[in-house]
Amino acid sequence: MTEFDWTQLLDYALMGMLLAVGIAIVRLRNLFAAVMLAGVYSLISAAWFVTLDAVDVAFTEAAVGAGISTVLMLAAMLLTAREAEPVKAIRHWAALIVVSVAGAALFYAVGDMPVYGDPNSPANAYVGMDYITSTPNDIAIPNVVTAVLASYRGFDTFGEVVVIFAAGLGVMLLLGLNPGKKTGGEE
Amino acid sequence: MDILLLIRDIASIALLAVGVLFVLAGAIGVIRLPDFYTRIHAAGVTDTLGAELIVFALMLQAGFTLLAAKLLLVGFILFLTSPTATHAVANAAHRAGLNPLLSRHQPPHPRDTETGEKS
Amino acid sequence: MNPHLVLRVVSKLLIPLIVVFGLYVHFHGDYSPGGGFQAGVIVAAAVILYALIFGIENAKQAVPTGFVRFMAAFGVLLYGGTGVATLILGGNFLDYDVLHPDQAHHTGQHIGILLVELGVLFTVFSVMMAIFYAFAGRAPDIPEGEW
Amino acid sequence: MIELLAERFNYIIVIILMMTGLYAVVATGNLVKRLVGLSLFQTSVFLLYITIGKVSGGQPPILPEYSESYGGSNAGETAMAAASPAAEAAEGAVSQGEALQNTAEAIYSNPLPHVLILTAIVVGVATLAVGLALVVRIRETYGTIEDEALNQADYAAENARRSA
Repeated sequence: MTEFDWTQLLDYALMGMLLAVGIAIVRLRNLFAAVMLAGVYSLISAAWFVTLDAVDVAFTEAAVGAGISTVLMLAAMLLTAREAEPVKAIRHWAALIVVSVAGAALFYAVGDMPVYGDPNSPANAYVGMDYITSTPNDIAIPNVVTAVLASYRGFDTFGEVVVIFAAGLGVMLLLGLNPGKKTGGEE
Repeated sequence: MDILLLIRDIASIALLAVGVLFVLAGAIGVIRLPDFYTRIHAAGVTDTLGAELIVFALMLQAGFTLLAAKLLLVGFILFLTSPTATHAVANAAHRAGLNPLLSRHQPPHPRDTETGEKS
Repeated sequence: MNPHLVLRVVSKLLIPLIVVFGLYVHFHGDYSPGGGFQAGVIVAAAVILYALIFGIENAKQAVPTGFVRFMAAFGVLLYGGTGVATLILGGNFLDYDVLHPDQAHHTGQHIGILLVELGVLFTVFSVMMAIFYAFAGRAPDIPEGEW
Repeated sequence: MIELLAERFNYIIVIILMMTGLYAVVATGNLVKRLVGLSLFQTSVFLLYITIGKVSGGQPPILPEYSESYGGSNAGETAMAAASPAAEAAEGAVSQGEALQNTAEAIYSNPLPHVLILTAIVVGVATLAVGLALVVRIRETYGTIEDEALNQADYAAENARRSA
């Protein structure tokens, strides 16, 4: 451990907020409040992404998680129900057991994970850093994330775009696109 | 030149401090105030004045650069959106039929003071 | 007086700004955070804001459902077409360097990334709009006094 | 032990957040609330990836060609230079590449998780929309979105079919 990094205090504060909001979401029965808090959760995690240097991700998370998905969940909630039934005691305990077993298993593995911010961890040492050193010569654009997204891993992104398209098709098939008054009548 | 820089720093620190103070006041208000309308009154301060002052302080630090122009845009958008959001929320609550809490700090009604003591 | 007067005035001012910002995010994605995904979502958010404030029917006249349906497929096609174009020009699939003879400055990469991100922008924008229309078209009309 | 955990605080918090989402998925019978829990879980997984990619003292992975000058003039010039199909471009390109590499001494966070998560977020909202669409259709067919009520409706329909 070198000297204490004061910016970690920001991390701790954001993590505390995330925990509080997450537990509040689980405990709330009012779906409207739960959905709005899910948007808040996304926004806080976007703030944490900024401190973790992932500006592109933070941008996307703020636009998608706090914007679009909240609107979608609100629309779905309007169409379904406003209030969730209370959790039965047996289900509560069963879920708690499942969660503690899974959590304990994951917790057991924490010791083998690389230290937070370790530049020599397997994830950081090889291909990721290669992208940074080779982007100026291969692609010649400053934003490495865009370079990797669109050029180095363009094939992956193509797949993602097709997945998004397929998801949109699925929603259109399930709910219909509901063209306006001009073209379509009532069903 | 150094004097100018010093003045700039002091001004931006003062703006930051006042902005943070307003944010803190808003946060305390949201927790402490009794009902929805007073709470949103406090929350509006956080969004509008506190954030705006902090943006101005950062603009002073940035000097005449593109960054300052971007911050100006952020300030402009905040200036437009946060009062609108506060208004929309309060308006929605009012139209949904939520009445302001008037009982706790209400002055005694004149009729009561006429008829007798209500201690 | 219209109860949403303030909202309408401010959103009329804001929606063009949001769309311009979305386009800035897209075309400046090489130099600063941003790209097709974010830009598509931001532009879609602008249209959704318009729909929430001025009504779904008005939004459907501005961005018709047929346009949305076409653009969702067109974005994927543009992405795939860029890859096929590089194949035809003699490179590998999605190897943008062949798109422009100026190999030294990697101008081809710039063009290719812009085209591909444009495809992403179209698809993400249209799919978000399609999803929103699908949900909002089903919602019971909220009476004016309810929200 | 304490130090080991303190250096890996991000994993601990991410695990707790994940388990919060998992609890919501397992315990609640309301389908919309389950999807909310699922998106909670999803965001926690994103946090896990991004915290792994963080390098201490690092910067966002945007090379200094742009961030050197906030005035943007530098970036504009480079873009123009890159766009001009000049004949002597080869030499310029080499020097430009060297300049970029020389200034790229700073530490950057790992861009690879950012790319993966960036696309995953947008795909996540698209698939969430599919889930919500299914829930809406279930509600239209059964009139409820609580899973036990759904099971009972299914059993009742099955029994009615058998007895008929």
